[in-house]
Amino acid sequence: MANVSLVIVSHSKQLGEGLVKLLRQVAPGVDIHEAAGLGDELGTDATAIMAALQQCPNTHDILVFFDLGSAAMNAEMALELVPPSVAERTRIVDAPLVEGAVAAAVAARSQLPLDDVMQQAETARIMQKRLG
Amino acid sequence: MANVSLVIVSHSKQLGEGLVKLLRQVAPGVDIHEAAGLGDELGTDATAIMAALQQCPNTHDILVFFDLGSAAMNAEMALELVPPSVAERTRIVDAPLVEGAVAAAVAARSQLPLDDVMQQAETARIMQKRLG
Amino acid sequence: MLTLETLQAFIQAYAARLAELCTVLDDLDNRIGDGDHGTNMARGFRTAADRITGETFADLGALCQAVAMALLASVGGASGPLYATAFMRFAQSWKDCTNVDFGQVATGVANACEGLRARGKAEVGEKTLLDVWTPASEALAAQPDEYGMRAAVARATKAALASRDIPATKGRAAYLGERSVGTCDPGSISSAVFFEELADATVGGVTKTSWQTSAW
Amino acid sequence: MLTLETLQAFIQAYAARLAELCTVLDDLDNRIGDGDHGTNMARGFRTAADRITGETFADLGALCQAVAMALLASVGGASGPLYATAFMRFAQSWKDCTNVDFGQVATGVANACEGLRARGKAEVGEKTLLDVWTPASEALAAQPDEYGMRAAVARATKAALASRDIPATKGRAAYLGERSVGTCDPGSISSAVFFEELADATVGGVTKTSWQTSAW
Ligand SMILES: Nc1ncnc2c1ncn2[C@@H]1O[C@H](COP(=O)(O)OP(=O)(O)O)[C@@H](O)[C@H]1O
Ligand SMILES: Nc1ncnc2c1ncn2[C@@H]1O[C@H](COP(=O)(O)OP(=O)(O)O)[C@@H](O)[C@H]1O
Ligand SMILES: [Mg+2]
Ligand SMILES: [Mg+2]
Ligand SMILES: [Mg+2]
Ligand SMILES: [Mg+2]
Repeated sequence: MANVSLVIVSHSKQLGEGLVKLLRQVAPGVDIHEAAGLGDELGTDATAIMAALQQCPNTHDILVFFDLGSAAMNAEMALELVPPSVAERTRIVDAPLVEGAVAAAVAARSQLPLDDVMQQAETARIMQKRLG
Repeated sequence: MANVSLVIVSHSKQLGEGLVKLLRQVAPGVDIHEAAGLGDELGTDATAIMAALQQCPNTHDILVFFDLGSAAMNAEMALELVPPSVAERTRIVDAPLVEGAVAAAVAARSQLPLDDVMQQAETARIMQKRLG
Repeated sequence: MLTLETLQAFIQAYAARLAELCTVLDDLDNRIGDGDHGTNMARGFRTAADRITGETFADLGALCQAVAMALLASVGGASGPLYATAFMRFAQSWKDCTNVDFGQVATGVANACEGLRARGKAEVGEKTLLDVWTPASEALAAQPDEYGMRAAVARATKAALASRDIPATKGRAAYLGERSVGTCDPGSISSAVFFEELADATVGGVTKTSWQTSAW
Repeated sequence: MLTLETLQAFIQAYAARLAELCTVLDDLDNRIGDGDHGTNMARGFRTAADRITGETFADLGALCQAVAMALLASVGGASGPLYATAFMRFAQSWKDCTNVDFGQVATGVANACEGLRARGKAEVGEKTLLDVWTPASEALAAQPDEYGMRAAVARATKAALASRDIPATKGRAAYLGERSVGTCDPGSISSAVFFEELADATVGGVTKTSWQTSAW
């Protein structure tokens, strides 16, 4: 049984929290964390990302989603600073934040293997959201 | 001078408000509205989308960004219900919500023509956010 | 025959029925979507029912339009623009009429069905409410009378239960694809209930399915 | 020579300088980014300066590591992981040393520069702070002494001002591409100030550019 945790990294606390609620609705039971905002300011905090990574159960693979390039830089920084036992279970996913995380959350809820969860997230890039 | 307004449609009020703050930071002066959440619940509200569209200056083209397919359905509904003079200036953009809106906001701030603003948003689909 | 009175009674009855079925619809949606279809529909039709209570409407068109607008601002999910579109099509079809015969009911349902297809960009067989509206509409068109109305309920019920075996290709359940097989489509169930209550309000004596047991 | 004391003094001076330059850095970033580079840097180095005030550090490595960790949790933007990476490379380079000569300073700066390149996946010429760190590092490597330090400031200043003419291909300004030409890169300016203050703390008597007028 594949267990995947999601970590949402955003410059905005509100955006991160709102997204996590949306994800919990489609994927109740999936372990989801957020590291968003820098206090009340817009920004990301590598130490908050480290903390989020370390909150994930140590049997889980971890997928990190992010909003903008500088958030990814901070996520990479965090990956270098957490213990290797955490880092080796973690991947930063270059997918659209909302669309990728929703697709991944649904897949994680279905207990799909890690590669499939990642692939679902990456497919969100090319998926037409608007039908027709 | 091309004037473009952005309307953000999301199931989550928090997500919508957070994103608008992020957009205002990269694109001060650009006219940005949000129609997000259904009261305190997760959902979208076609009448709120109509109101957002009608708040945009009547000289502006309007680009609507949305999170999930059902939000697009509600946006289409709203487009059918606003006066034609508003609807004909409006396009629903099938781009990643956060990434597309950021790219569009930057382009709108630079006063690029509507087609270029839309194209920037659509290019966000394939843009690598994480470098290297 | 559908009158202003029977249509109002239908809305009230459907709202009450959705309140009863809220949990099972949420539970079905929880398995293949986001778990809110019952909550969305119950809230939406409660709002619509309250909006029309005590109001007088000039014709069926005005009544249906009021229901549509109430749904738009209160359902929240995909079912909001979908059911609102159905009521807008009713409104167009029954404009200026204070009552319509079953032929006109059949036309209204056919127009609503067409509206749903356009709104959802869906075809029959994608595990959406269109799978229920389409056969119900066909039954009514084939026999635009009391018997056709009952046949519509039977076809709708059968289709709603058959949605269990279809993989979703539209709506949120499409994320699951083949994994959605085994769960009935919540929007198909709420649509079957729609036809049960519409038939009950217009022709009466409809035997209603116990969805809590059969759809689960 | 760089000692624990001069490095501490450098951090304090740089933090004070960033507070003065906060508005011009924000304004530059406002034109080609999101308008927060001055705020980010001033907040980050204020936090770092406060963190090390009154603390004693065993060696330059520990001091630089403390600065890096403070920046990570307080800068917020791309410049956070970038400057933090530079300080982590300093920490590795100057591990167990309570003071280092200009040869070791040159090595530390070269390692930091390499770290910035890896962190930002940037090359020289993309209108990022790498455009400043690279020539400064080269000047210091070519002449690892007081004169090299002054040459590094001169090269850094020139590169920071030259960033005006380059279209951005990395960072937020890359959204603007050619439209970023005409505005100096804020991270390049804060980096040039970094070398001004580093030189002033180590060799003294550095003439500082009036960035408010020349970078605008
Ligand atoms: N594109 C579509 N076309 C037709 N019906 C759809 C479409 N998308 C969803 N539906 C219907 O809507 C129902 C879900 O409604 P609901 O749960 O209220 O909305 P949401 O999926 O936004 O949470 C589905 O069960 C399905 O019958
Ligand atoms: N990929 C990168 N590589 C190197 N430097 C970068 C990169 N992205 C941004 N920068 C530098 O960071 C500066 C912006 O910092 P700041 O405004 O604090 O962060 P943000 O862009 O996240 O708001 C830019 O001026 C540029 O010099
Ligand atoms: Mg739902
Ligand atoms: Mg929903
Ligand atoms: Mg910035
Ligand atoms: Mg920023």
